[in-house]
Amino acid sequence: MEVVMAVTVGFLYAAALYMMLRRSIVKLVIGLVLLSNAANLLIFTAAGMVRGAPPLIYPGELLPPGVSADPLAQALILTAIVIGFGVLAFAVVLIHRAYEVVGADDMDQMKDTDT
Amino acid sequence: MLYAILSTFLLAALAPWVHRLTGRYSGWVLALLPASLFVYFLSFLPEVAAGGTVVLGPSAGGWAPAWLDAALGRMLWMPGLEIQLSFLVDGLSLLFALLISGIGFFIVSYAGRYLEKSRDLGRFYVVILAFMGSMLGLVLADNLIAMFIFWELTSVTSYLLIGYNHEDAKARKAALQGLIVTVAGGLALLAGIVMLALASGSYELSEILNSGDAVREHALYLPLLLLILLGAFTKSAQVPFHFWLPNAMAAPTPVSAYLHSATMVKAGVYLLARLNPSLGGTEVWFTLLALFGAVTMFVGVFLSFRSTGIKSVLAYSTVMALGTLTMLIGIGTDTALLAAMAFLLAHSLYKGALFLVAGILDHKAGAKDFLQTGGLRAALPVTSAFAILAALSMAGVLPLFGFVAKELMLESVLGAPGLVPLLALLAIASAILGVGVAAIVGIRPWFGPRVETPKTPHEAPPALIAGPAVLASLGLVFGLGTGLAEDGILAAAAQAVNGGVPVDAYLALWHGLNWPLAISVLALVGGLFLYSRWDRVREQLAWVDTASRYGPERGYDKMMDGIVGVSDWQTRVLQSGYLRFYIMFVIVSTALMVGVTAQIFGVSVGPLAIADLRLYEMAIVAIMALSALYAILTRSRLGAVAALGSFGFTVALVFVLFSALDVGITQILVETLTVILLVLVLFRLPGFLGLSPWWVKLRDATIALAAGGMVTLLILSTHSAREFDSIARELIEWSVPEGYGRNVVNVILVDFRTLDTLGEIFVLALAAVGVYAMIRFRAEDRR
Amino acid sequence: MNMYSLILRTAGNFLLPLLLLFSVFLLLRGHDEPGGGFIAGLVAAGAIVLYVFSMDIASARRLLRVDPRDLLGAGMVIAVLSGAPAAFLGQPYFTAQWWEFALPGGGELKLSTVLIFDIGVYLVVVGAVLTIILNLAEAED
Amino acid sequence: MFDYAIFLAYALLSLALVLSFIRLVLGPTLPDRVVALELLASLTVGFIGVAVVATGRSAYLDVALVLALTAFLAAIAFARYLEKGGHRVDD
Amino acid sequence: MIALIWNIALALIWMALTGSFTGANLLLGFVLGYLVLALTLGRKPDVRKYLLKVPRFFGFVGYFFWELLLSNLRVAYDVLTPTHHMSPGVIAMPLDAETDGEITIVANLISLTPGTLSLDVSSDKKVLYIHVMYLDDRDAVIRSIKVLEARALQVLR
Amino acid sequence: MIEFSMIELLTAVFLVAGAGFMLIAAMGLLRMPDLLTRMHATTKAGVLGAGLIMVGAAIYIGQLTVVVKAIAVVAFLILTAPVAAHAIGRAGYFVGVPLWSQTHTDELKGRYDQKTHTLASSGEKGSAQRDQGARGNRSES
Amino acid sequence: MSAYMDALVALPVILPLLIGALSLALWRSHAAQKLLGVFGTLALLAVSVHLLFETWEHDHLVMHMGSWQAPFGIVLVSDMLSAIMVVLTGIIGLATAIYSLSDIGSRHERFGYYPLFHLLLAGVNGAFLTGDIFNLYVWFEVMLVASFALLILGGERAQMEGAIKYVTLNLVSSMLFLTAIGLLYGLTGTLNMADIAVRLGEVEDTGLVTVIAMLFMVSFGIKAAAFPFFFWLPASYHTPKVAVSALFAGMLTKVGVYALFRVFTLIFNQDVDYTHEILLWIAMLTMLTGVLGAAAQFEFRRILSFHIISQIGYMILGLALFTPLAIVGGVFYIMHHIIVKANLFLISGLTYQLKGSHELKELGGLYRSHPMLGVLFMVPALSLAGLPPLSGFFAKFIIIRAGIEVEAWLAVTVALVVGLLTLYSMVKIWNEVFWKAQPEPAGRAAGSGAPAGSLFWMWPPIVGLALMTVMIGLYGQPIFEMAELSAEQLLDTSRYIDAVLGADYVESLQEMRR
Ligand code: NA
Ligand code: NA
Repeated sequence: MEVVMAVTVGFLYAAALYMMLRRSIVKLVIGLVLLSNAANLLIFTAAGMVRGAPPLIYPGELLPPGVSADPLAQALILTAIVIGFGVLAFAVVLIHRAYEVVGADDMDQMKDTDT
Repeated sequence: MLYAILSTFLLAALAPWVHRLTGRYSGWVLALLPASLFVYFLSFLPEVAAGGTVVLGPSAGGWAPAWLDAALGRMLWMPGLEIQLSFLVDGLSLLFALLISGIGFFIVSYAGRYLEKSRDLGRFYVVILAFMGSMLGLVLADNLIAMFIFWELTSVTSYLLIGYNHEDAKARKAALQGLIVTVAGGLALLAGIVMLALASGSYELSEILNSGDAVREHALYLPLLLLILLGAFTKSAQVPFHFWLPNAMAAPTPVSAYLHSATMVKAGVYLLARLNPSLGGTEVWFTLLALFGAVTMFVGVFLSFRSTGIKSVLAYSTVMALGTLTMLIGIGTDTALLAAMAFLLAHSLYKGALFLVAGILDHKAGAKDFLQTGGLRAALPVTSAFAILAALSMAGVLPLFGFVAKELMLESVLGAPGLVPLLALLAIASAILGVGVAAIVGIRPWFGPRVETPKTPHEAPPALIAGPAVLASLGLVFGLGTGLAEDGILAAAAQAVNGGVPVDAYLALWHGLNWPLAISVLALVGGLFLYSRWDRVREQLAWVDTASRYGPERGYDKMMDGIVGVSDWQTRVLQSGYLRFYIMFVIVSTALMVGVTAQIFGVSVGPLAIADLRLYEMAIVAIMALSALYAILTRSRLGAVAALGSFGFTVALVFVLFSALDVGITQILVETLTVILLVLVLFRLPGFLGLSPWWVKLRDATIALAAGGMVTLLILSTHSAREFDSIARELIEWSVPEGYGRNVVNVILVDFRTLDTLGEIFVLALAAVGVYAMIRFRAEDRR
Repeated sequence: MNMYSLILRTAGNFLLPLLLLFSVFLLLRGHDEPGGGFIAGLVAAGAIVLYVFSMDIASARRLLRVDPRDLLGAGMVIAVLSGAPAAFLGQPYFTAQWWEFALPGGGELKLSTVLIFDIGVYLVVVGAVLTIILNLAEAED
Repeated sequence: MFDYAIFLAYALLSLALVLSFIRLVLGPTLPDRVVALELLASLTVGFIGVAVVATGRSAYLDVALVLALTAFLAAIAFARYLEKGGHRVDD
Repeated sequence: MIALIWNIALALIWMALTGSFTGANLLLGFVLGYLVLALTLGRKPDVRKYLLKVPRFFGFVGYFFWELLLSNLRVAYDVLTPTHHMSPGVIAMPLDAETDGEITIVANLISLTPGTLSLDVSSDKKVLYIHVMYLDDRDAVIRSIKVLEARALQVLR
Repeated sequence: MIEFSMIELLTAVFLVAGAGFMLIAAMGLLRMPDLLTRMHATTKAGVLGAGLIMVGAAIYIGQLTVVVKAIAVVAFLILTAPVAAHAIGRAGYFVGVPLWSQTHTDELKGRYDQKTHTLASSGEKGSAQRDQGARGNRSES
Repeated sequence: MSAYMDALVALPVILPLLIGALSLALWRSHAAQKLLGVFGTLALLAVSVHLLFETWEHDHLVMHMGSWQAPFGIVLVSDMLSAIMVVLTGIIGLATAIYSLSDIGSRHERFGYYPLFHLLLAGVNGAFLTGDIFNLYVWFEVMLVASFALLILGGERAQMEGAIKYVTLNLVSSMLFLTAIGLLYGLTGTLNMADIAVRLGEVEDTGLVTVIAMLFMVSFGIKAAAFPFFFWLPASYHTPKVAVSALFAGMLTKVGVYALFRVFTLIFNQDVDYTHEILLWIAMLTMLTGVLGAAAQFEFRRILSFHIISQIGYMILGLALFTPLAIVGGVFYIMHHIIVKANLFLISGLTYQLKGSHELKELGGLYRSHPMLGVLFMVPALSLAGLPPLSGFFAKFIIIRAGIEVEAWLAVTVALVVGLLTLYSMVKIWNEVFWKAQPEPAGRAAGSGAPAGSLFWMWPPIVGLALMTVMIGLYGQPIFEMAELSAEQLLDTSRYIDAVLGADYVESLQEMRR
């Protein structure tokens, strides 16, 4: 499964980066969403994927039955998802505001600040 | 010694208050410090004159309490880097110290009067005293880095002095030019001295001077020599770096007098003399110094002769003197070294005097140009007398000290170890022109028909005359009593330059009838002849103006423009303002770095396990990928959002099917909230625009796919290279007994890795505050 | 500003307490089963968001009684301070403290700094999401 | 044999997933896409239900629980967007 | 409503008495509580109403799921066959339900049952607009919907 | 075939039936001619399909907590799905998503006032035509 | 380790977190926020200084968060480098907190300036102290989101445009970082940096490790604003409130530099010849492009912003040369630069308040009217240019000396030339802002409308930081010794590893190999 996921994740990175190279700020946002998901899936894939073995322990037991999936990777992804959401919320509103201020969905009209 | 140096800086810091307290006498009051320093330095004279060398460690104070010595010694500066305030007092450094403090006395007292009406006088004192302290530090330091520190301090303080009239754009430009040129050289010097220390194994001059052979044989000798020369040449205005010096005349006259007579510009000469035992004596040393020195000498005096501005004439003649000194040090024979020291002294005296006279002409007659002057002898009797005396020394007329020095110089040139014809030719030409320049200075303002000066001329007060008087007179005193100077300090100085070996040469007013004397006579006659046709010669030399437009100064200007031009261009190219180019830069760089590295190190993918594929999982993953694809291809904004929703659900499904339940739940919730957020925001955002032509899209897609491919490669190779068990094993084992929780992921989040979670909720909170601020600011602005 | 839909309004009123109750359930059992402060917080925030959509923002704010930013601040303070008891007991910060109380009827109640921390997380998540959504929704009007 | 039943269920759901996605792409209007998205959420619940059987672990139901209770919020948001006049041709 | 609370309270008391806090025991407690209520307070009107409601509720649930199944089979037929047999339309149905809660529940139930989908309620809460898939006979459709409404209201009131 | 236990058989039936209904829902979504008819397919078949699968899961695991959870899932779906359907259907209708050409009756037409957001109960009161309102929206872009 | 030490290591993170949280909880009271601002940062500085001295004495202080043994929980580790950075955070935090009293209006206070401010400090300190790579990511995000929000306080167009670039590029960096962490975790199965170092030490095929190192290099390079990833910095740093600019200029990019120092000494030391050669080129190009970027600018803060980049190059150069002395130089440079650059921004803010403009064209006459400010500007400006005897000289000197010792001629040349061009820019500012007469018409007539008295709190931080610059110049030996000890610790990774993991664990790791 990791092979398929590796290819898919690579594709997601490509899709995200492609979107971020567009002029439209709305597309930039979509690129950010994809990128953050892609990174989470990368961690998931890199840590190894296990079917049907959630790291949950039955009451009264000390260990989960059999081999369990990597809970640490899951915790990391969970953290990354929430952080990603926070950052995305900020970015989305920022773009919203920038659009209001600049009045165009075109990143090319936001280049005067630099020089 | 430490306290001597520090006291100047301390007084500099206090100068504005002293100025406020003492009012119009502030010049005299503050001049007490250089005077007492002069006396203090004199106290070293007996030992030094006897050929002795005094090395003072960083904590060697003397009269101060021992704890203070120790504390200051520790503080200044950085033992870990072998930077310390140690001092070396020998003939050379003492000669300079005496000149700096001695002339400094006159400068400070003179300035108190000269700038009496300036409201910046208080600040001027600060800088001039700091400059004096720096100069003293520079010539007395034993530690190379300490010397360099003072070296750069002189650059900075002189920058402030040159830019004294800072509301004048010309002054600012000249100050900047001087600073850039000298600091540029200084940086070369820094590299040079670090290499010198590396070659000699020490940062202490007293040791470096004894390891000359090691240095000369070191592989780094040539580069370090070139770097140090670059430092010295820029500071001492050798061709082709001479252009900054005349521009520096924008400074008030006392500053010019100080900078050009004994201090700033001579620092380079000092450095050459100082390092002569260590670096000198080689073919390349001789060739470079003698050539650059001789050419500078000639160019200086030539330009001097064709100038008419009073300070300009004097400034270019300083360039000549600096060239002469460099040449002499390069020649390096005993005679030459003694000549160098004698010429140094003579020049300091007459040039200091003449600059101060120039100040008087400006101050009391309003004249800034020789063409504005003439026949002023009657109006300024005392001034003119000493001016003429100084000019005579400059011309090298018997029995003034200038004559002694010039004779010895000519003798050295004739006895040089090579290049004699060329050097002699330049020396003779310079001597002739030099007399001409001296004539301009010594005759033009004072004799001949009276020319109306901008202001009605008045004789100067004692504070202004004291300097020229004493300095010019000393030229006569030392000329008549050559032994006074020689035994007092010059022999010791030459000995120091000669690496501690006494020089086999002596000073005399009368060396007998010899070639140098003949040349002197020729020079006098020729010089006076040239002076008599000064106006016509200047006319014929008008082409020089055109030529100098293509000179080194133009090079400097071009370079500065070039830097700004390159900067402009670079900013346009790199900092273009287009976010997508920035992103592209980052992606391409990353892909290249990763790709090339993977290629170089032969990173490969291990055997791929594709046996466990399941159809429904493939379908889910495919829909995931297709959702992403649709999100990027659709022209419908909310279609893209809906696609993100479907993407999110399939991602959640992957998480859930592969055992990440908490993650799956979070993904679903976050995805839902993201969709809500986007829907709320898109309400006001415009539709997608098809802004890019097909080839741009193709290019971007290629870049993106290359980067994505790199990611795939990395995941696969990481997957096949894994060698260790995850620490998760322990976390699972500890979850129930230690963490009291059966959901291992949650136990990790709230217990094993609390800090992550803590940070994460703070991220969320910060984002919320940020959003709040953005929206509220907007709302308030609308109101 | 609501959608003027009676059905949605009524359903929203009904679903709100259900979702909130569900979120508390997720919070309290998160240490043993899927759930926890985040998930619970997100569900609670979702409940209020639903209320915003079915009623209006002003009603949602009235319902909350406190400004979401107060929830944010309180949650942050609680989360940070939940690590403090350990420090006072001479242990490294955030070392979990567990207190067990026997309940009448044989049950027992486990209280811990870990739970307190999770409550802090819950509050921050609710506060943050609501601050964002409410303000955004208001700005849109 | 039981595995085949599970496989069949998965397969049917996968096919449903694909079909819903096609509608999401085809639209043609935003509400059509939202309806497709809603069905995707329900399908996710279905997948999870099958997974419970396939793995024998009931904890998966918790995911379905959350999904069932919150996924409709997105649809409500879209509906609100439409009602408030955000709807345009390029949606 | 009081009766329902009583029933739940009885279930909880049962759990406390038995000392077993499991879902199964709660359900058992609830059933026992219902029986106890029926035996003791069965004649009081409000309790009686409650007691009747419980079987009606389960009856309604059965009816409802049956209708749901039927509606799906009909849709399935239409979906799976190549031609559409529909004759859709939007109708206005006068409401018997009065309170917001009743209206909402009725409307949602209508959405979940055969070929009908509630679109909206008029502002005066008198009429429910319904999209009907097989609108061959408007009155028949309304009649069948009314049956559903009535059964639901029976449980609710 | 023989290794099917009773539980497994029941489970398999429910799972496959549920999945089948969900597939039908998806097919309906794809094949039906307009928004409202598509919603008929998804709302009912979606809930039923998911519900059947949940029943299958509950039967298979057989524990009470699982049964309760499965019932809760179905109940939540029943609670939320029609609300969402109502919201989307209503919104879609009012913004002018076209109805299938063979829709022969529309008693809602013309009864919604875009300005006051009131929906009349009989034919006379409506002021704005549905199609006008829709066109008014579209012309914004 | 004693409970006291544990608390000491954690406090630089926990304290600002708590104060930030309290500031948010007390968001209605501006006075309380201001008080918390000044006294909170004062306390932070005190704690940090104490931590520095304890670290100096005990080499490494390790705190196991939640009592979970490393590498299973998260550790906070204070070595010299971390402790130094934390102290610098305290200094800059206090300086900007005081400055903010005059610079930050009630509008900004209302919209969360103080909570954001403290949480930024917390994020920065968390990044400096954490011994866990994922936790580093988390602190990076805390810091970043705080900086995002601070950047847009004000809501002007330039801020929005700048912020979009800042946010986007930093998010790209974060995603790269996350990607790299994911891969590293996949490879090693651990997150503790010491543990990663140990495990990577066992890996025979280092190629993949070096490839992953590239991702870290880019990610941190973006944060550090190194070439060719610096674009976000000049696009944004001149847009927020000056106190914010100063805080950013002082601390933010240095976190990236710190991270580079940390991972490219502790973790990625497999193919030093290769990785550090790349760093060398990055360093040189960063220096050059940064300083050239500044030459064409005529806006006070833009010039300063570009110079941040060029100065970052020096720090990276210290790392790239990878000799003990070079690392000393790098660390020294960081210390010097944070103080100096923050101060220059503070001064730019004061000139803005006095003259109402950041444009050199519209400024002038300050030497006449405020000679003291001239002196205060000269100190950091010349220090930045590396002129003796100020702090910058010693910083540059060490690096140049280190470069000469390993005969990295090109790097030394670049370092020297860039020093000169830096001087050019600083003198340009001096000429235009101070020496030149006030041009007519004056910028915005009488400053930004703030009454003169309200500027009072801008002075103490400027004076304080200038004094520090001078002090480092005159008495740099302690600073040098600190830098020397940091370099020693950074290069002898076994000290760090043993302190974090204990020698026993390192041995037992052999068994964990698959
Ligand atoms: Na976490
Ligand atoms: Na910075």
